[in-house]
Amino acid sequence: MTQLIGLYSYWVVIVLMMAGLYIMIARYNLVKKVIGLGLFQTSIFYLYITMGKVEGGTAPILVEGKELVYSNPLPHVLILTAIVVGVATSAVALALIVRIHETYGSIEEDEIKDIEAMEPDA
Amino acid sequence: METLVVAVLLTFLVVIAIGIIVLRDLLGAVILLGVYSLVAAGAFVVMDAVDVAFTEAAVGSGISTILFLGALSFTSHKQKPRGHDSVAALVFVVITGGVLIYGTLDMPYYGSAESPAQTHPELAVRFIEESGSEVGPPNIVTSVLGSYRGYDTLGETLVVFAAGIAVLSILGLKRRRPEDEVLEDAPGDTARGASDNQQAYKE
Amino acid sequence: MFIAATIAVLITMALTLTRALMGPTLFDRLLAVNSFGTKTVMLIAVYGFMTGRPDFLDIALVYALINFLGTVAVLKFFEYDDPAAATYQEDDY
Amino acid sequence: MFDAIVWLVSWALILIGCVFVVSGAVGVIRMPDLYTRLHAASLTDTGGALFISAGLIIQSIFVFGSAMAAIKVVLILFFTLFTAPTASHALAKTALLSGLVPTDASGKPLLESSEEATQLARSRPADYRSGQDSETFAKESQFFNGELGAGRRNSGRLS
Repeated sequence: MTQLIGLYSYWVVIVLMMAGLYIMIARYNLVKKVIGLGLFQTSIFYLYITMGKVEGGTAPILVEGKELVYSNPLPHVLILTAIVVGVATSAVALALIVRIHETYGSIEEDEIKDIEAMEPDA
Repeated sequence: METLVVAVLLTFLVVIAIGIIVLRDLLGAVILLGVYSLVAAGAFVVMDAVDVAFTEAAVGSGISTILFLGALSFTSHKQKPRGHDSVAALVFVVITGGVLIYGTLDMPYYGSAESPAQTHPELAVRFIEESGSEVGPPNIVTSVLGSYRGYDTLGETLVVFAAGIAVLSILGLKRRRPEDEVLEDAPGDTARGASDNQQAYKE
Repeated sequence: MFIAATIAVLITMALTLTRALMGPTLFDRLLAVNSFGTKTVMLIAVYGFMTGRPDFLDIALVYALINFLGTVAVLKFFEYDDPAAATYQEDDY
Repeated sequence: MFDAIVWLVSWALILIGCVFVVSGAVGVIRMPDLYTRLHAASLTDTGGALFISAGLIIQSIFVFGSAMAAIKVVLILFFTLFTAPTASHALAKTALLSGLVPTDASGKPLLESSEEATQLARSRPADYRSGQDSETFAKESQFFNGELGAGRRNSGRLS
Protein backbone atom coordinates (compact mmCIF):
# COMPACT_ATOMS: atom_id res chain seq x y z
CA MET A 1 0.00 0.00 0.00
CA THR A 2 2.81 2.41 0.90
CA GLN A 3 4.43 1.43 -2.37
CA LEU A 4 1.23 2.23 -4.25
CA ILE A 5 0.97 5.71 -2.70
CA GLY A 6 4.70 6.41 -2.93
CA LEU A 7 5.06 5.43 -6.56
CA TYR A 8 1.60 6.42 -7.88
CA SER A 9 2.81 9.70 -9.35
CA TYR A 10 5.64 8.00 -11.28
CA TRP A 11 3.24 5.46 -12.71
CA VAL A 12 0.82 8.15 -13.81
CA VAL A 13 3.69 9.99 -15.47
CA ILE A 14 4.62 6.81 -17.33
CA VAL A 15 1.02 6.30 -18.47
CA LEU A 16 0.95 9.88 -19.76
CA MET A 17 4.27 9.44 -21.55
CA MET A 18 2.98 6.27 -23.19
CA ALA A 19 -0.20 8.10 -24.27
CA GLY A 20 1.93 10.71 -26.01
CA LEU A 21 4.16 8.06 -27.57
CA TYR A 22 1.13 6.11 -28.81
CA ILE A 23 -0.26 9.23 -30.51
CA MET A 24 3.09 9.83 -32.17
CA ILE A 25 3.33 6.27 -33.48
CA ALA A 26 -0.25 5.37 -34.34
CA ARG A 27 -1.72 8.63 -35.66
CA TYR A 28 -0.82 9.69 -39.19
CA ASN A 29 -2.02 13.25 -38.86
CA LEU A 30 0.98 15.55 -38.42
CA VAL A 31 -0.71 18.11 -36.15
CA LYS A 32 -1.91 15.26 -33.96
CA LYS A 33 1.68 14.04 -33.74
CA VAL A 34 2.78 17.45 -32.46
CA ILE A 35 -0.05 17.31 -29.90
CA GLY A 36 1.30 13.93 -28.79
CA LEU A 37 4.75 15.47 -28.50
CA GLY A 38 3.30 18.17 -26.24
CA LEU A 39 1.67 15.51 -24.09
CA PHE A 40 4.98 13.67 -23.76
CA GLN A 41 6.86 16.86 -22.87
CA THR A 42 4.42 17.87 -20.16
CA SER A 43 4.58 14.45 -18.56
CA ILE A 44 8.37 14.74 -18.37
CA PHE A 45 8.03 18.13 -16.67
CA TYR A 46 5.73 16.40 -14.23
CA LEU A 47 8.28 13.67 -13.51
CA TYR A 48 10.93 16.24 -12.58
CA ILE A 49 8.64 18.32 -10.39
CA THR A 50 7.48 15.19 -8.57
CA MET A 51 11.07 14.39 -7.66
CA GLY A 52 11.64 17.88 -6.23
CA LYS A 53 8.74 17.73 -3.79
CA VAL A 54 9.60 17.27 -0.11
CA GLU A 55 6.89 16.09 2.27
CA GLY A 56 5.71 18.99 4.42
CA GLY A 57 7.79 21.48 2.46
CA THR A 58 6.71 24.79 0.96
CA ALA A 59 7.63 26.63 -2.22
CA PRO A 60 11.33 27.61 -2.39
CA ILE A 61 10.81 31.28 -1.59
CA LEU A 62 12.73 32.32 1.50
CA VAL A 63 10.76 33.69 4.43
CA GLU A 64 12.71 35.82 6.91
CA GLY A 65 12.97 34.57 10.46
CA LYS A 66 11.15 31.27 10.02
CA GLU A 67 12.61 27.79 9.87
CA LEU A 68 10.72 26.21 6.99
CA VAL A 69 11.34 23.10 4.93
CA TYR A 70 11.69 24.06 1.28
CA SER A 71 11.17 21.84 -1.73
CA ASN A 72 14.12 21.27 -4.05
CA PRO A 73 14.47 24.29 -6.38
CA LEU A 74 16.81 22.66 -8.92
CA PRO A 75 14.18 20.67 -10.89
CA HIS A 76 12.06 23.82 -11.09
CA VAL A 77 14.90 25.69 -12.75
CA LEU A 78 15.58 22.90 -15.25
CA ILE A 79 11.91 22.62 -16.15
CA LEU A 80 11.48 26.37 -16.58
CA THR A 81 14.11 26.17 -19.32
CA ALA A 82 12.56 23.02 -20.76
CA ILE A 83 9.04 24.50 -21.05
CA VAL A 84 10.22 27.47 -23.08
CA VAL A 85 12.44 25.35 -25.32
CA GLY A 86 9.57 22.87 -25.79
CA VAL A 87 7.25 25.56 -27.08
CA ALA A 88 9.96 26.79 -29.45
CA THR A 89 10.27 23.23 -30.78
CA SER A 90 6.56 22.85 -31.42
CA ALA A 91 6.45 26.29 -33.08
CA VAL A 92 9.06 25.16 -35.61
CA ALA A 93 7.23 21.86 -36.12
CA LEU A 94 3.94 23.63 -36.77
CA ALA A 95 5.59 26.03 -39.22
CA LEU A 96 6.98 23.02 -41.11
CA ILE A 97 3.50 21.46 -41.15
CA VAL A 98 2.01 24.62 -42.65
CA ARG A 99 4.64 24.50 -45.41
CA ILE A 100 3.98 20.79 -46.01
CA HIS A 101 0.27 21.53 -46.36
CA GLU A 102 1.04 24.24 -48.90
CA THR A 103 3.18 21.92 -50.98
CA TYR A 104 1.21 18.66 -50.78
CA GLY A 105 -2.29 19.85 -49.87
CA SER A 106 -2.49 17.32 -47.05
CA ILE A 107 -1.25 16.82 -43.51
CA GLU A 108 -1.80 13.05 -43.40
CA GLU A 109 1.48 11.19 -43.43
CA ASP A 110 0.36 8.31 -45.68
CA GLU A 111 -1.22 10.62 -48.27
CA ILE A 112 1.99 12.62 -48.42
CA LYS A 113 3.90 9.38 -49.02
CA ASP A 114 1.52 8.45 -51.85
CA ILE A 115 1.96 11.85 -53.47
CA GLU A 116 5.73 11.50 -53.13
CA ALA A 117 5.61 8.09 -54.82
CA MET A 118 3.52 9.39 -57.69
CA GLU A 119 5.50 12.53 -58.47
CA PRO A 120 8.99 12.38 -57.00
CA ASP A 121 9.86 15.89 -58.19
CA ALA A 122 7.02 17.63 -56.37
CA MET B 1 -5.10 16.24 1.97
CA GLU B 2 -2.24 17.51 -0.20
CA THR B 3 -1.64 14.00 -1.49
CA LEU B 4 -5.34 13.59 -2.24
CA VAL B 5 -5.42 16.78 -4.33
CA VAL B 6 -2.32 15.66 -6.24
CA ALA B 7 -3.81 12.21 -6.83
CA VAL B 8 -7.10 13.64 -8.12
CA LEU B 9 -5.32 16.08 -10.44
CA LEU B 10 -3.12 13.25 -11.76
CA THR B 11 -6.23 11.20 -12.48
CA PHE B 12 -7.69 14.16 -14.39
CA LEU B 13 -4.49 14.26 -16.45
CA VAL B 14 -4.83 10.59 -17.39
CA VAL B 15 -8.49 11.06 -18.36
CA ILE B 16 -7.66 14.07 -20.52
CA ALA B 17 -4.79 12.20 -22.19
CA ILE B 18 -7.12 9.32 -23.10
CA GLY B 19 -9.60 11.88 -24.43
CA ILE B 20 -6.89 13.37 -26.65
CA ILE B 21 -6.02 9.94 -28.05
CA VAL B 22 -9.65 9.07 -28.79
CA LEU B 23 -10.75 12.40 -30.23
CA ARG B 24 -10.60 12.55 -34.02
CA ASP B 25 -11.25 16.26 -34.26
CA LEU B 26 -8.02 18.26 -34.10
CA LEU B 27 -9.59 21.42 -32.72
CA GLY B 28 -11.10 19.45 -29.84
CA ALA B 29 -7.72 17.83 -29.20
CA VAL B 30 -6.03 21.25 -29.11
CA ILE B 31 -8.63 22.54 -26.63
CA LEU B 32 -8.06 19.47 -24.46
CA LEU B 33 -4.28 19.98 -24.65
CA GLY B 34 -4.82 23.47 -23.23
CA VAL B 35 -6.81 22.00 -20.34
CA TYR B 36 -4.11 19.38 -19.85
CA SER B 37 -1.51 22.12 -19.41
CA LEU B 38 -3.80 23.99 -17.05
CA VAL B 39 -4.36 20.94 -14.85
CA ALA B 40 -0.65 20.15 -14.89
CA ALA B 41 0.06 23.72 -13.82
CA GLY B 42 -2.47 23.41 -11.00
CA ALA B 43 -0.70 20.27 -9.84
CA PHE B 44 2.64 22.13 -9.99
CA VAL B 45 1.22 24.68 -7.54
CA VAL B 46 0.26 21.88 -5.18
CA MET B 47 3.78 20.42 -5.54
CA ASP B 48 5.35 23.78 -4.54
CA ALA B 49 6.69 24.64 -8.00
CA VAL B 50 5.04 28.04 -8.29
CA ASP B 51 7.42 29.47 -10.89
CA VAL B 52 6.96 26.44 -13.11
CA ALA B 53 3.19 26.75 -12.71
CA PHE B 54 3.36 30.38 -13.86
CA THR B 55 5.36 29.49 -16.93
CA GLU B 56 3.35 26.40 -17.77
CA ALA B 57 0.06 28.32 -17.55
CA ALA B 58 1.27 31.22 -19.67
CA VAL B 59 3.36 29.30 -22.19
CA GLY B 60 1.84 25.82 -22.27
CA SER B 61 -1.79 26.77 -21.99
CA GLY B 62 -1.72 30.22 -23.56
CA ILE B 63 0.94 30.55 -26.25
CA SER B 64 1.03 26.97 -27.47
CA THR B 65 -2.78 26.84 -27.84
CA ILE B 66 -2.62 29.95 -29.97
CA LEU B 67 0.25 28.49 -32.04
CA PHE B 68 -1.77 25.32 -32.67
CA LEU B 69 -4.83 27.35 -33.63
CA GLY B 70 -2.74 29.37 -36.05
CA ALA B 71 -1.39 26.20 -37.65
CA LEU B 72 -4.89 24.71 -37.88
CA SER B 73 -6.28 27.83 -39.52
CA PHE B 74 -3.68 27.44 -42.28
CA THR B 75 -4.33 23.71 -42.71
CA SER B 76 -7.52 21.82 -41.88
CA HIS B 77 -8.95 20.80 -38.54
CA LYS B 78 -10.40 17.47 -39.54
CA GLN B 79 -8.41 14.33 -39.03
CA LYS B 80 -9.30 11.73 -41.65
CA PRO B 81 -11.85 9.32 -40.15
CA ARG B 82 -9.81 6.24 -40.94
CA GLY B 83 -8.75 3.73 -38.32
CA HIS B 84 -5.04 3.82 -37.63
CA ASP B 85 -5.14 1.97 -34.33
CA SER B 86 -2.38 -0.48 -35.06
CA VAL B 87 -1.86 -3.38 -32.68
CA ALA B 88 1.90 -3.23 -33.12
CA ALA B 89 2.02 0.34 -31.78
CA LEU B 90 -0.08 -0.63 -28.80
CA VAL B 91 2.13 -3.63 -28.02
CA PHE B 92 5.26 -1.51 -28.31
CA VAL B 93 3.83 1.17 -26.03
CA VAL B 94 2.66 -1.34 -23.42
CA ILE B 95 6.05 -3.08 -23.37
CA THR B 96 7.93 0.23 -23.04
CA GLY B 97 5.59 1.34 -20.28
CA GLY B 98 6.01 -1.96 -18.46
CA VAL B 99 9.80 -1.68 -18.55
CA LEU B 100 9.63 1.90 -17.27
CA ILE B 101 7.26 0.93 -14.45
CA TYR B 102 9.66 -1.90 -13.50
CA GLY B 103 12.36 0.77 -13.38
CA THR B 104 10.41 2.90 -10.89
CA LEU B 105 10.21 0.15 -8.28
CA ASP B 106 13.45 1.18 -6.56
CA MET B 107 12.95 4.92 -6.93
CA PRO B 108 12.59 7.08 -3.79
CA TYR B 109 8.96 7.52 -2.76
CA TYR B 110 6.99 10.67 -3.48
CA GLY B 111 7.96 13.46 -1.10
CA SER B 112 10.80 11.58 0.62
CA ALA B 113 13.39 13.92 2.11
CA GLU B 114 16.20 11.32 2.05
CA SER B 115 16.43 10.87 -1.72
CA PRO B 116 19.81 11.66 -3.31
CA ALA B 117 18.36 14.68 -5.13
CA GLN B 118 17.44 16.26 -1.80
CA THR B 119 20.63 15.54 0.14
CA HIS B 120 23.37 16.36 -2.40
CA PRO B 121 25.47 18.96 -0.56
CA GLU B 122 26.56 20.94 -3.63
CA LEU B 123 23.10 21.35 -5.16
CA ALA B 124 19.77 21.70 -3.37
CA VAL B 125 21.20 22.08 0.13
CA ARG B 126 23.64 24.76 -0.91
CA PHE B 127 21.06 26.65 -2.99
CA ILE B 128 18.58 26.72 -0.12
CA GLU B 129 21.10 27.67 2.56
CA GLU B 130 23.41 30.06 0.75
CA SER B 131 21.52 31.69 -2.13
CA GLY B 132 19.94 34.29 0.17
CA SER B 133 23.33 35.69 1.14
CA GLU B 134 25.28 34.85 -2.05
CA VAL B 135 22.86 36.16 -4.66
CA GLY B 136 20.13 38.08 -2.88
CA PRO B 137 16.56 37.55 -4.02
CA PRO B 138 14.31 35.56 -1.68
CA ASN B 139 13.08 33.41 -4.56
CA ILE B 140 15.66 30.63 -4.82
CA VAL B 141 14.54 29.66 -8.33
CA THR B 142 15.32 33.17 -9.55
CA SER B 143 18.77 33.03 -7.96
CA VAL B 144 19.63 29.71 -9.56
CA LEU B 145 18.20 30.70 -12.93
CA GLY B 146 19.96 34.04 -13.10
CA SER B 147 23.22 33.37 -11.30
CA TYR B 148 24.26 29.76 -10.69
CA ARG B 149 22.93 28.58 -14.04
CA GLY B 150 23.11 31.89 -15.90
CA TYR B 151 24.79 30.48 -19.01
CA ASP B 152 22.06 27.87 -19.23
CA THR B 153 19.46 30.63 -19.36
CA LEU B 154 21.48 32.42 -22.02
CA GLY B 155 21.48 29.23 -24.07
CA GLU B 156 17.72 28.94 -23.65
CA THR B 157 17.26 32.46 -24.96
CA LEU B 158 19.44 31.59 -27.95
CA VAL B 159 17.30 28.54 -28.68
CA VAL B 160 14.12 30.61 -28.60
CA PHE B 161 15.72 33.22 -30.85
CA ALA B 162 16.86 30.55 -33.31
CA ALA B 163 13.36 29.04 -33.31
CA GLY B 164 11.84 32.45 -34.03
CA ILE B 165 14.22 32.97 -36.95
CA ALA B 166 13.48 29.44 -38.20
CA VAL B 167 9.70 29.95 -38.13
CA LEU B 168 10.03 33.27 -39.92
CA SER B 169 12.28 31.83 -42.61
CA ILE B 170 10.05 28.77 -43.13
CA LEU B 171 6.83 30.74 -43.41
CA GLY B 172 8.16 34.00 -44.82
CA LEU B 173 9.77 32.59 -47.96
CA LYS B 174 6.61 32.59 -50.06
CA ARG B 175 6.13 36.33 -49.49
CA ARG B 176 9.02 37.00 -51.87
CA ARG B 177 7.37 35.10 -54.73
CA PRO B 178 5.32 36.95 -57.35
CA GLU B 179 1.66 37.30 -56.43
CA ASP B 180 0.07 35.26 -59.23
CA GLU B 181 2.32 32.28 -58.59
CA VAL B 182 1.21 32.18 -54.97
CA LEU B 183 -2.43 32.15 -56.00
CA GLU B 184 -1.90 29.37 -58.52
CA ASP B 185 0.06 27.22 -56.12
CA ALA B 186 -2.35 27.58 -53.26
CA PRO B 187 -4.74 24.61 -53.18
CA GLY B 188 -8.09 24.87 -51.38
CA ASP B 189 -7.59 25.83 -47.81
CA THR B 190 -4.53 27.99 -48.25
CA ALA B 191 -6.39 30.43 -50.48
CA ARG B 192 -7.10 32.47 -47.41
CA GLY B 193 -3.42 32.55 -46.52
CA ALA B 194 -2.67 33.78 -50.01
CA SER B 195 -5.22 36.57 -49.72
CA ASP B 196 -3.61 37.54 -46.43
CA ASN B 197 -0.37 37.87 -48.35
CA GLN B 198 -2.06 40.05 -50.94
CA GLN B 199 -3.24 42.32 -48.18
CA ALA B 200 0.29 42.48 -46.87
CA TYR B 201 1.44 43.59 -50.28
CA LYS B 202 -1.11 46.37 -50.43
CA GLU B 203 -0.15 47.63 -47.01
CA MET C 1 -13.84 24.55 5.91
CA PHE C 2 -11.21 24.96 3.21
CA ILE C 3 -10.99 21.20 2.90
CA ALA C 4 -14.73 21.01 2.19
CA ALA C 5 -14.42 23.80 -0.39
CA THR C 6 -11.45 22.07 -2.06
CA ILE C 7 -13.35 18.79 -2.30
CA ALA C 8 -16.42 20.56 -3.71
CA VAL C 9 -14.32 22.29 -6.36
CA LEU C 10 -12.59 19.01 -7.25
CA ILE C 11 -15.97 17.29 -7.71
CA THR C 12 -17.09 20.17 -9.90
CA MET C 13 -13.94 19.89 -11.98
CA ALA C 14 -14.59 16.17 -12.50
CA LEU C 15 -18.15 16.85 -13.66
CA THR C 16 -17.18 19.61 -16.10
CA LEU C 17 -14.36 17.43 -17.41
CA THR C 18 -16.94 14.73 -18.17
CA ARG C 19 -18.84 17.25 -20.28
CA ALA C 20 -15.65 18.31 -22.03
CA LEU C 21 -14.95 14.71 -23.01
CA MET C 22 -18.57 13.87 -23.93
CA GLY C 23 -19.05 16.75 -26.34
CA PRO C 24 -21.13 16.41 -28.51
CA THR C 25 -20.32 19.68 -30.31
CA LEU C 26 -17.08 21.61 -30.03
CA PHE C 27 -18.94 24.45 -28.33
CA ASP C 28 -19.90 22.11 -25.49
CA ARG C 29 -16.25 21.24 -25.02
CA LEU C 30 -15.30 24.89 -25.08
CA LEU C 31 -17.98 25.77 -22.55
CA ALA C 32 -16.84 22.98 -20.25
CA VAL C 33 -13.20 24.00 -20.65
CA ASN C 34 -13.96 27.62 -19.82
CA SER C 35 -15.90 26.57 -16.75
CA PHE C 36 -13.09 24.18 -15.81
CA GLY C 37 -10.58 27.04 -15.96
CA THR C 38 -12.66 29.14 -13.58
CA LYS C 39 -12.80 26.17 -11.21
CA THR C 40 -9.00 25.83 -11.38
CA VAL C 41 -8.67 29.46 -10.33
CA MET C 42 -10.97 28.79 -7.38
CA LEU C 43 -9.07 25.61 -6.49
CA ILE C 44 -5.72 27.38 -6.34
CA ALA C 45 -7.13 30.27 -4.33
CA VAL C 46 -8.78 27.96 -1.80
CA TYR C 47 -5.75 25.67 -1.68
CA GLY C 48 -3.47 28.59 -0.84
CA PHE C 49 -5.62 29.39 2.18
CA MET C 50 -5.87 25.73 3.11
CA THR C 51 -2.10 25.35 3.42
CA GLY C 52 -1.88 28.65 5.31
CA ARG C 53 0.42 30.38 2.83
CA PRO C 54 -1.82 32.62 0.68
CA ASP C 55 1.12 34.23 -1.12
CA PHE C 56 0.58 32.45 -4.39
CA LEU C 57 -2.70 33.97 -5.43
CA ASP C 58 -0.90 35.69 -8.32
CA ILE C 59 -0.96 32.36 -10.09
CA ALA C 60 -4.73 32.19 -9.81
CA LEU C 61 -4.81 35.70 -11.28
CA VAL C 62 -2.69 34.61 -14.24
CA TYR C 63 -4.94 31.59 -14.77
CA ALA C 64 -8.09 33.72 -14.81
CA LEU C 65 -6.65 35.87 -17.60
CA ILE C 66 -5.12 32.98 -19.61
CA ASN C 67 -8.40 31.09 -19.47
CA PHE C 68 -10.33 33.98 -20.97
CA LEU C 69 -7.65 34.49 -23.59
CA GLY C 70 -7.76 30.84 -24.66
CA THR C 71 -11.55 30.78 -24.99
CA VAL C 72 -11.67 33.96 -27.02
CA ALA C 73 -8.83 32.75 -29.26
CA VAL C 74 -10.71 29.56 -30.13
CA LEU C 75 -13.91 31.52 -30.76
CA LYS C 76 -12.04 33.89 -33.09
CA PHE C 77 -10.85 30.82 -34.94
CA PHE C 78 -14.48 29.82 -35.49
CA GLU C 79 -15.39 33.25 -36.73
CA TYR C 80 -12.70 33.24 -39.41
CA ASP C 81 -13.17 29.59 -40.30
CA ASP C 82 -15.93 28.21 -42.48
CA PRO C 83 -18.96 28.54 -40.20
CA ALA C 84 -20.77 25.55 -41.63
CA ALA C 85 -17.90 23.25 -40.76
CA ALA C 86 -18.02 24.01 -37.07
CA THR C 87 -21.29 22.41 -36.05
CA TYR C 88 -20.79 18.96 -37.43
CA GLN C 89 -21.29 16.24 -34.89
CA GLU C 90 -18.33 13.96 -34.57
CA ASP C 91 -19.51 10.80 -36.25
CA ASP C 92 -17.11 8.23 -34.84
CA TYR C 93 -16.42 7.87 -31.13
CA MET D 1 -17.18 36.44 20.01
CA PHE D 2 -15.84 38.44 17.09
CA ASP D 3 -13.82 35.46 15.95
CA ALA D 4 -16.89 33.30 16.05
CA ILE D 5 -18.84 35.77 13.88
CA VAL D 6 -16.00 36.03 11.36
CA TRP D 7 -15.69 32.28 11.22
CA LEU D 8 -19.46 31.80 10.81
CA VAL D 9 -19.88 34.43 8.10
CA SER D 10 -16.93 33.31 5.99
CA TRP D 11 -17.90 29.67 6.41
CA ALA D 12 -21.47 30.42 5.28
CA LEU D 13 -20.25 32.41 2.26
CA ILE D 14 -17.85 29.71 1.12
CA LEU D 15 -20.51 27.03 1.62
CA ILE D 16 -23.02 29.00 -0.48
CA GLY D 17 -20.36 29.40 -3.14
CA CYS D 18 -19.70 25.66 -3.13
CA VAL D 19 -23.41 24.93 -3.52
CA PHE D 20 -23.51 27.29 -6.51
CA VAL D 21 -20.46 25.72 -8.10
CA VAL D 22 -21.57 22.10 -7.68
CA SER D 23 -25.12 22.77 -8.87
CA GLY D 24 -23.71 24.52 -11.93
CA ALA D 25 -21.61 21.47 -12.75
CA VAL D 26 -24.63 19.20 -12.38
CA GLY D 27 -26.47 21.53 -14.75
CA VAL D 28 -23.64 21.30 -17.27
CA ILE D 29 -23.97 17.53 -17.21
CA ARG D 30 -27.75 17.24 -17.16
CA MET D 31 -29.03 20.03 -19.44
CA PRO D 32 -30.19 18.96 -22.91
CA ASP D 33 -28.51 21.39 -25.31
CA LEU D 34 -25.69 23.89 -25.54
CA TYR D 35 -27.61 27.05 -24.72
CA THR D 36 -29.18 25.68 -21.55
CA ARG D 37 -25.81 24.29 -20.46
CA LEU D 38 -24.26 27.67 -21.08
CA HIS D 39 -26.94 29.25 -18.92
CA ALA D 40 -26.24 26.81 -16.08
CA ALA D 41 -22.48 27.16 -16.33
CA SER D 42 -22.05 30.91 -16.72
CA LEU D 43 -24.44 32.05 -14.00
CA THR D 44 -23.19 29.64 -11.37
CA ASP D 45 -19.57 30.33 -12.30
CA THR D 46 -19.95 34.00 -11.58
CA GLY D 47 -22.10 33.45 -8.50
CA GLY D 48 -19.83 30.79 -7.05
CA ALA D 49 -16.73 32.88 -7.65
CA LEU D 50 -18.42 35.86 -6.00
CA PHE D 51 -19.38 33.99 -2.82
CA ILE D 52 -16.17 31.97 -2.44
CA SER D 53 -14.05 35.09 -3.00
CA ALA D 54 -16.11 37.04 -0.45
CA GLY D 55 -15.48 34.30 2.10
CA LEU D 56 -11.76 34.26 1.26
CA ILE D 57 -11.51 38.06 1.59
CA ILE D 58 -13.00 37.93 5.09
CA GLN D 59 -10.62 35.11 6.01
CA SER D 60 -7.54 36.87 4.66
CA ILE D 61 -8.26 40.13 6.46
CA PHE D 62 -9.38 38.85 9.86
CA VAL D 63 -7.73 35.44 10.20
CA PHE D 64 -4.52 35.69 8.15
CA GLY D 65 -4.14 39.43 8.68
CA SER D 66 -2.75 39.85 5.17
CA ALA D 67 -4.04 42.85 3.23
CA MET D 68 -2.03 41.80 0.17
CA ALA D 69 -3.87 38.48 -0.06
CA ALA D 70 -7.19 40.31 0.23
CA ILE D 71 -6.21 42.66 -2.61
CA LYS D 72 -5.22 39.71 -4.78
CA VAL D 73 -8.53 37.95 -4.14
CA VAL D 74 -10.36 41.17 -5.01
CA LEU D 75 -8.41 41.35 -8.29
CA ILE D 76 -9.25 37.71 -9.08
CA LEU D 77 -12.92 38.43 -8.39
CA PHE D 78 -12.77 41.58 -10.53
CA PHE D 79 -11.30 39.76 -13.51
CA THR D 80 -13.67 36.82 -13.14
CA LEU D 81 -16.69 39.12 -13.04
CA PHE D 82 -15.51 40.75 -16.24
CA THR D 83 -14.22 37.83 -18.24
CA ALA D 84 -16.67 35.01 -17.44
CA PRO D 85 -19.82 36.73 -18.80
CA THR D 86 -17.87 38.05 -21.80
CA ALA D 87 -16.64 34.57 -22.65
CA SER D 88 -20.14 33.11 -22.25
CA HIS D 89 -21.62 35.78 -24.50
CA ALA D 90 -18.96 35.24 -27.15
CA LEU D 91 -19.50 31.49 -26.97
CA ALA D 92 -23.27 31.74 -27.39
CA LYS D 93 -22.94 34.20 -30.22
CA THR D 94 -20.36 32.14 -32.09
CA ALA D 95 -22.48 29.01 -31.65
CA LEU D 96 -25.47 30.82 -33.15
CA LEU D 97 -23.28 32.26 -35.89
CA SER D 98 -22.08 28.83 -36.88
CA GLY D 99 -25.68 27.66 -37.17
CA LEU D 100 -26.36 25.72 -33.98
CA VAL D 101 -30.16 25.91 -33.64
CA PRO D 102 -31.63 26.27 -30.13
CA THR D 103 -34.34 23.76 -29.21
CA ASP D 104 -37.21 23.81 -26.73
CA ALA D 105 -37.81 21.32 -23.94
CA SER D 106 -39.26 18.67 -26.25
CA GLY D 107 -36.26 18.90 -28.58
CA LYS D 108 -38.17 20.79 -31.29
CA PRO D 109 -35.91 23.33 -33.05
CA LEU D 110 -36.93 26.95 -32.48
CA LEU D 111 -35.56 28.13 -35.81
CA GLU D 112 -36.19 26.64 -39.20
CA SER D 113 -32.64 26.25 -40.44
CA SER D 114 -29.08 26.84 -39.40
CA GLU D 115 -28.84 29.65 -41.97
CA GLU D 116 -31.53 31.48 -40.03
CA ALA D 117 -29.47 31.11 -36.84
CA THR D 118 -26.44 32.53 -38.63
CA GLN D 119 -28.50 35.45 -39.87
CA LEU D 120 -29.84 36.07 -36.39
CA ALA D 121 -26.33 36.17 -35.00
CA ARG D 122 -25.11 38.50 -37.76
CA SER D 123 -27.80 41.11 -37.04
CA ARG D 124 -26.39 43.90 -34.90
CA PRO D 125 -28.24 46.47 -32.76
CA ALA D 126 -26.56 49.28 -34.72
CA ASP D 127 -28.26 48.02 -37.86
CA TYR D 128 -31.71 48.25 -36.31
CA ARG D 129 -31.18 51.81 -35.26
CA SER D 130 -30.13 52.94 -38.69
CA GLY D 131 -32.97 50.92 -40.16
CA GLN D 132 -30.70 48.92 -42.45
CA ASP D 133 -31.85 45.54 -41.33
CA SER D 134 -35.45 45.96 -40.28
CA GLU D 135 -36.48 42.56 -41.62
CA THR D 136 -34.05 40.68 -39.41
CA PHE D 137 -35.04 42.88 -36.49
CA ALA D 138 -38.70 41.98 -36.92
CA LYS D 139 -37.79 38.32 -37.13
CA GLU D 140 -35.61 38.51 -34.08
CA SER D 141 -38.14 40.30 -31.90
CA GLN D 142 -40.75 37.80 -33.01
CA PHE D 143 -38.33 35.02 -32.07
CA PHE D 144 -37.54 36.34 -28.63
CA ASN D 145 -41.06 37.43 -27.71
CA GLY D 146 -43.10 34.80 -29.46
CA GLU D 147 -41.45 31.50 -30.08
CA LEU D 148 -39.07 31.46 -27.17
CA GLY D 149 -41.84 32.52 -24.80
CA ALA D 150 -44.09 29.86 -26.25
CA GLY D 151 -41.34 27.31 -25.81
CA ARG D 152 -40.90 28.32 -22.21
CA ARG D 153 -44.61 28.07 -21.50
CA ASN D 154 -44.68 24.80 -23.30
CA SER D 155 -41.86 23.36 -21.25
CA GLY D 156 -43.61 24.54 -18.08
CA ARG D 157 -46.68 22.58 -19.01
CA LEU D 158 -44.71 19.51 -19.94
CA SER D 159 -42.77 19.28 -16.71
